[in-house]
Amino acid sequence: MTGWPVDVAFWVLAVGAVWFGWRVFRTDSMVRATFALLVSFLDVGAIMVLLLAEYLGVALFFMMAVEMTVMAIFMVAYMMNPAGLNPMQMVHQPRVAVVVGVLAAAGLAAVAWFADLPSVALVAPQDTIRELGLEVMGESMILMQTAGITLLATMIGAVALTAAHGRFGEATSGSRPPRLDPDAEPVEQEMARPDPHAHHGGHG
Amino acid sequence: MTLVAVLVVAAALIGVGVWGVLSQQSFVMVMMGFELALNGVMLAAAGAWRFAAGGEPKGQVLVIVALFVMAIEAAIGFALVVAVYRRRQADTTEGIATMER
Amino acid sequence: MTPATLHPLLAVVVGGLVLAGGAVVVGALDAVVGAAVAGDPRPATAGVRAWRRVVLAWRRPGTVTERPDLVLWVVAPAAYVGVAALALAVLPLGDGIAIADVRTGIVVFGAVEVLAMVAVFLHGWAANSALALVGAYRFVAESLSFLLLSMFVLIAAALPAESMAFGEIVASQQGLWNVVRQPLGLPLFTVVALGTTFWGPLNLPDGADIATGTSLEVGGPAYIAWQVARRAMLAVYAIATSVVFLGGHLGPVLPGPVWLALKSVVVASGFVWLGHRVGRVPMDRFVRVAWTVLLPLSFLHLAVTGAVVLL
Amino acid sequence: MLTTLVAVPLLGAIVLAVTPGWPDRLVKRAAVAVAAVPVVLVAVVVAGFELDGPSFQFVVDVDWIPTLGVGWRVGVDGISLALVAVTAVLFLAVIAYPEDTRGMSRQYHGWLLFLEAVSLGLFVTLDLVVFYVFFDLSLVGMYFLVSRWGHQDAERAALKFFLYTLLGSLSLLLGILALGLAMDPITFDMRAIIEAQPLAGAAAAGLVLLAVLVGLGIKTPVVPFHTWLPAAHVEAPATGSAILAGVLLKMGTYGLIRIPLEMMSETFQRYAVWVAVVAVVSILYGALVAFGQDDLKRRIAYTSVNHMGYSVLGIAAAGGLLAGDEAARALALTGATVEMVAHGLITGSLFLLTGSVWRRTQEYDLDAYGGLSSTVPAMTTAMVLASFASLGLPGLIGFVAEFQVFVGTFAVYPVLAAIGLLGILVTAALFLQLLQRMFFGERTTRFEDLTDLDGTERTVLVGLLGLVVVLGVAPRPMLDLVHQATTLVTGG
Amino acid sequence: MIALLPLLPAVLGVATWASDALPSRRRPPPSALGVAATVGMLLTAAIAALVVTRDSTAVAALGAGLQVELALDPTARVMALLVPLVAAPVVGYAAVHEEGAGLPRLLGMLQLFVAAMLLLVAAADLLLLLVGWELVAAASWGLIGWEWRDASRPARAAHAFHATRAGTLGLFVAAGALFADTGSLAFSSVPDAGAGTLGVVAAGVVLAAVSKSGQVPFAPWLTSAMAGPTPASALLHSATMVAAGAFALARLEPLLAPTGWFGPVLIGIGLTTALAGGIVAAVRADAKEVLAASTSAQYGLMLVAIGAGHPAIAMLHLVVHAVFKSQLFLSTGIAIEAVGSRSLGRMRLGGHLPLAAWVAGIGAAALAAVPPLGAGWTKEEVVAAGAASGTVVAVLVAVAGGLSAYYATRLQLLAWGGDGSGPRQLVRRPRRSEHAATIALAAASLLAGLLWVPSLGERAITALGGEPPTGHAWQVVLSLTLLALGGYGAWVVQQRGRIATVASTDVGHVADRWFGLRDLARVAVADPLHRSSAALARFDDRIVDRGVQLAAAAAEGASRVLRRTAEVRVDAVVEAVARATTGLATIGAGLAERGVDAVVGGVAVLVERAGDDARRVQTGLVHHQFTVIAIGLAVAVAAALVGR
Repeated sequence: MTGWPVDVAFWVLAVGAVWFGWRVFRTDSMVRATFALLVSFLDVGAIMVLLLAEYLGVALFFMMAVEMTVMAIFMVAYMMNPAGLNPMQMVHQPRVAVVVGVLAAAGLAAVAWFADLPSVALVAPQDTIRELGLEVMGESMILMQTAGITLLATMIGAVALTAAHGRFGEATSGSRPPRLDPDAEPVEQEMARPDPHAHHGGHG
Repeated sequence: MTLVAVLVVAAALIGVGVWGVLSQQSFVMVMMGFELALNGVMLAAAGAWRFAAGGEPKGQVLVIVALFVMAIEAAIGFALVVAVYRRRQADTTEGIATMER
Repeated sequence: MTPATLHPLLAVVVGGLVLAGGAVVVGALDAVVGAAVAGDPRPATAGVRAWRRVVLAWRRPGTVTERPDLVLWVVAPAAYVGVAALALAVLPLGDGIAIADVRTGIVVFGAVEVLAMVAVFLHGWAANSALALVGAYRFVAESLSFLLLSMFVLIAAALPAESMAFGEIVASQQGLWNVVRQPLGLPLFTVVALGTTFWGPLNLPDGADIATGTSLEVGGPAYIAWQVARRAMLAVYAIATSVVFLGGHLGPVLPGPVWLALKSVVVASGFVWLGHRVGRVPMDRFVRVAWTVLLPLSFLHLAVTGAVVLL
Repeated sequence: MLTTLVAVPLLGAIVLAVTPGWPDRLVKRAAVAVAAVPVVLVAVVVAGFELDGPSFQFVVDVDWIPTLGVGWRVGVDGISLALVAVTAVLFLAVIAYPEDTRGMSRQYHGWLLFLEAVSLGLFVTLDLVVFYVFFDLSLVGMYFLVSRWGHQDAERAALKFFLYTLLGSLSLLLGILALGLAMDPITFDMRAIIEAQPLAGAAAAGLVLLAVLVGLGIKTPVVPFHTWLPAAHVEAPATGSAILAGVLLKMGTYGLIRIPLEMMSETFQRYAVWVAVVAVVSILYGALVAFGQDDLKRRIAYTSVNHMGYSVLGIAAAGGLLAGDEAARALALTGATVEMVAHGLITGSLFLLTGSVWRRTQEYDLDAYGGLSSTVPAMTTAMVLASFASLGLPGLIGFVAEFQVFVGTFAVYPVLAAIGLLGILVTAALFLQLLQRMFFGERTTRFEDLTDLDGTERTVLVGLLGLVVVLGVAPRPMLDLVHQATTLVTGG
Repeated sequence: MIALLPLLPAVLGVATWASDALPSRRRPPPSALGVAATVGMLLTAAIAALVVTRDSTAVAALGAGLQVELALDPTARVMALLVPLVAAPVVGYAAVHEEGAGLPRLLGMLQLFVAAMLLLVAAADLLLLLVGWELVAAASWGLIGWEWRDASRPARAAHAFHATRAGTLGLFVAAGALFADTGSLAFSSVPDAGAGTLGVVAAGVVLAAVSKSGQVPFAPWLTSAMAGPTPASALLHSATMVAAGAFALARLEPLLAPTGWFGPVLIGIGLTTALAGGIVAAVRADAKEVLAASTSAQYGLMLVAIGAGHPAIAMLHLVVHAVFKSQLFLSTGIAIEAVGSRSLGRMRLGGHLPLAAWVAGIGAAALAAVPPLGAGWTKEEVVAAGAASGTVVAVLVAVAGGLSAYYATRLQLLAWGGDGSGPRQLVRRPRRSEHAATIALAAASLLAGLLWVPSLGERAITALGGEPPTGHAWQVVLSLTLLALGGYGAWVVQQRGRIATVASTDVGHVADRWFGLRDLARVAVADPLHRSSAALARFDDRIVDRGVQLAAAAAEGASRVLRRTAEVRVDAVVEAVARATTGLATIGAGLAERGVDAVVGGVAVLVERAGDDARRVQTGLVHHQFTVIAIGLAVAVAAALVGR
């Protein structure tokens, strides 16, 4: 795909991607933030489609939509006012962050700009998807196998980490109620156990 | 739409991601920062594949690898969030200053 | 076969027509079949009577909740319709007639299902109301449990075609329709269809037990829009089903689009009939069945198909 | 065929691993039954092996990672077949041998079978990567065997053994990678590499050789890399020691034949004389240090250093020339291989015997014993036989090996061979003294009522020592088998 | 056929030994065992005769390009006949002489001993020779250590084993050299070997033979081998173990002679041993050890003959020596049992056991080489042979003969002297069969006297493939004179009554200890070996291993130090600087005017801030660590760019 429509589309999507990426951290509503991130991903996916990496682009849609939905649920679960009903600011070292971020972007951009990168254009049109498939099922098989194993390990690990009951008893054992003000030492009492006959008090 | 253009966009995404990672207190937000940065990485990879590698299939594989990384990061990340919340009742980076030792 | 595409403008027109018409037809079918099931002596007229209910709904005001997320509230139905359109775009409507029969058709379709999930979630979230949010959560849980399933089914369909493009899939059914070649496919895909459109037995997010869930707080035009979007999506799924399993536009004598329309109508009526005949499945039971029975089943289906293709 | 050979014990191990609640006796019987299968299979293979056939036979070749040229390739030549045979036999013996499993009979036998599978796999594989994988897995198995069923200080010894030999195997890995990557296209197929001699004349060949030699030298072990050996042996359970000495050490020498000698012959030839020197040092040093030990098990452990030294010497001699003296070099290599077999059987039985002693007395200190031969005649006979075999008495397999090694080496390194001979003298001294201190002289009152070897122990030892005698008196079949390969290797 | 030669006694031996394992009631009585063993030996002798007549050979491929060959040359034929014939009476004697639990073991091992020896004899290549060689040594180890309850005996057995094994190394070397040169181990391939190889082979064989035949410097092991039971000693000294050395030399002499030094060396060693052994035998107070020393001396004579190029004569001497020496041992055994001690001082049994005394007398006469006994003739031949390679040799041989006459007489007088100074009554009277054995052997050595018949002697030599040396009258005269002198001297000394106590004098003491040879062996070999091995063992534990441990410890320590510096030092330093500077600032405030003050203060503030920031790195807060990581990456990239 070439021609001015593509360029226009690209820049629109590019700006969109960055803009929404920025919005992610500037909105109060966590859910909005999440879906802003999703939009950013979708933009990138679309750019990939423009880049003739259709499969990757669409796959990116697919994956990120799922992931962001889950992320949104986590937001609702773990963030105070996910809906951003009242304004709030949960940031630290803002200046450092901005500086570093800008530096990173600038540095990378500079590299992209000044480095003399090879330019071997894709001889379009060719069936990139078929190639990818052959690649994945052939040369890069070992890579895929490895990734598969790794993902399996990830699942197991995630389950192990999140399981409420582990080999070593309750997941909450040894956990402590939140400190009410940042400087106070944590209260030395156990969380309330799910099991009924835990007669020492405290609440989680 | 040139390689440089794509890479610059990618750089911007990464920059924003880094900024988010460094500035946000909440774990989940930090993770989102990472995701954004990885997003830029993938874009860069795709661009490189398209313009600099002449459509060499391995380039796409690279992107897929980035996808894997992101998936794993998300899964383990969320798992850790849950675990840390269970153990330490903490949902912000300040909440686990005890990593010092 | 080279990806067939209509001229952009034509595409917009066709797409709009198909969606709107599909929505209307589905609505009518729903009313008629419903009446027939209910033992109405003159079911045919039920379609007409249905309009009255639409008008009523239009008049019904929506509740105003505290600080709803208006943007998302508006975006949600639009997104839902949008993805429906996207899905429609990759489906071949006749021999060489398609809005964009891309090579990654089934992947796009999968993406559509996921984005539909997002849309529904947003719809439930935006209202800033408990039951609506419950509905949203329910839908996420529900669709997470049939997403993989749908991908497997579609991949299985793509295997004999050796392509992910729906055009090829249709072409591959020249001799034998997938509904015969892959007996498990159609039932499983039906589950997906009903799930994505949270129709009938799988109408969990908008279920009556949570006071019509995600669409609890909306009323009037917004409600109409939402319901229309659902019906449009069901229509799209009907088309997709007939494309994937019933040989799409293939057929003697009549031109392709007509065949496709006929098949789609049949499928759609089948869907709505199910919607009226089968009672709603409790949430937990559906999720359990989906993960423990349907998913392995679909995997088996995929494996068998793959084996068949290889042999 | 060979794949089954590896698979059967592995399956056995898995089954044992996943089926809790079997009674111990059943577990043992099952393990023995499983371990008997490879012996049968090996017998079949030996029977079907064509002496005038190609170098590698019973070859199976399945691609695994084509891009890296890694594959499941199995096949045996005379050398590896001999080792496979002794491995199978020894494992059967060890598994059948009574040992205090501390109520973990299932895990114990499971690990043993796992080790058997790994060892067999290592000897039959024709792929360097697979070879390396098995090489490391053997460490894992051994580690658990030692640390779980060892004596008081087992944990430390096991860890030391593990880290030390792991270090070695890492160094080996470098060499292997260098070899495989030097191939074009990349492949780790031993046959291909042997064919191509990829590093011949390469600048880095010396370094690669060094890496490989260090890796294998630690495993073998040769002085000065041997210090993990006594520690591991003393703490290991007797059966573990038997496996460690009888099978695992062979991996080092076997690798020495396969990789440096066969795949880098040109480079190896350049440095062979130094290998030979190290071997001679090991022979003498091992013997002398063994002589200095008052701990029964340490003494036997150090003799391993000495005996492996013979083997290494033979290998070095075989690689010492690129052409000429084929007969002698083939003889030396045959001797080296037979030495591995011999050492496997002999030291295996010696360690099993120490196990019997330990289970009766919980005492390894030689001075604590004396005059046992009146109370435990059978044990005495077995010990005397094994000791004489180990000190190279003619008519027992040890002599066959040593004679060939020395006679063969003499053609290449006469002086070194002559010096190494002194080792035989010291070995004789240390074993005779061992017998004298344990079994002869005044009977110590402390062990008045020792029970003699029981039925199982007798059967197993009769089996092993029977082989020692039979192969010592009529070595023809074994020698023909091994010689077929060694002549091909040495270009005779 | 020829394979049966070693095989039969081996099987018999194993069977005999195995009978030990039978339950006691089914165990055969000693007499039965003895008879069986004797018959077995005679059977073996018959087979040997068959083999000799049929002259059968056997070749077997051992695989790996090695092959073994059994064949008898004239020299070997003699041995093949001699060994079982001598063994037969010995085993019979043993069965009655040594009662005790271990009898089956003893008889079994004796027969295995014979088997090994026969294998050695029949060997036609270095490999089999080596095999037999080692097996003989092993068997002797078992025999010497037979009474293992006395810890010293196994030790002495080990001594014997080591001494001979040291020689075995020579055979290893010889085999290696031969194979390297000719690719074969057969004796027949020795002539094809190059001069250098031949030298190595010869040296190896000589070393082996010298050690085996108890020659200087290995001689002492023979005396320590006396720890074994009498029959074992009898066999060991006469026809099996010790004979192996002389036999091997005799058999290989034609092949090895071409190396110029072969003969002279043998003559040198032989003479030295003959004289030294003679002296030792002349002073020893232990009956068996006297005989042991005499054995060394006699084999010395054989070596001389071989060295002089007359292996045939050496073999003849070996045969007669085997006969009378085994007989002497058996007789001495009777004496020892009779008085319950091995010390010559206690015996004088002539009065009690006249028969035994007379029989022993025959043996002693043979040992003294008194004509007309066969031994005398062979010794004369040795003298003649020696003369061929130098008058001095002949003279020295004659002197050795004189010595032998001396100690033979001494032994006879002390052990069997007729005067009444013997013990009151005997601990144990000899049995009839013991007498039978000794008498049989004595008869044999009397029979050997036929050798004096010129034609017979000549034929014996030629039958062995040698030609008789040309002797001169003066040699005979000289040797007979010396002989007479020796005998007379012994008698005179005995009259003075000091004969038993010579060993207590200084010179006698030295001689008694084999002129320090035994101490030499201990000081030069055994002790260093033990000490070095112990030292090495310690070295191995302390140093070699320590190297590894040290490395590990070092790594661990380094890491710990690094961590501490990272965590503590940085903070501490920064804070210290900060505090110092603030201090400076406050001081400065008092003294300096505002500008300086401001500057200093500013610096102080800056440094404090720096200190704080530096410490923030250690907060352990995730986002701080991220920041550091990011900065670090940036630095790395920059470095990469710059360094490009």
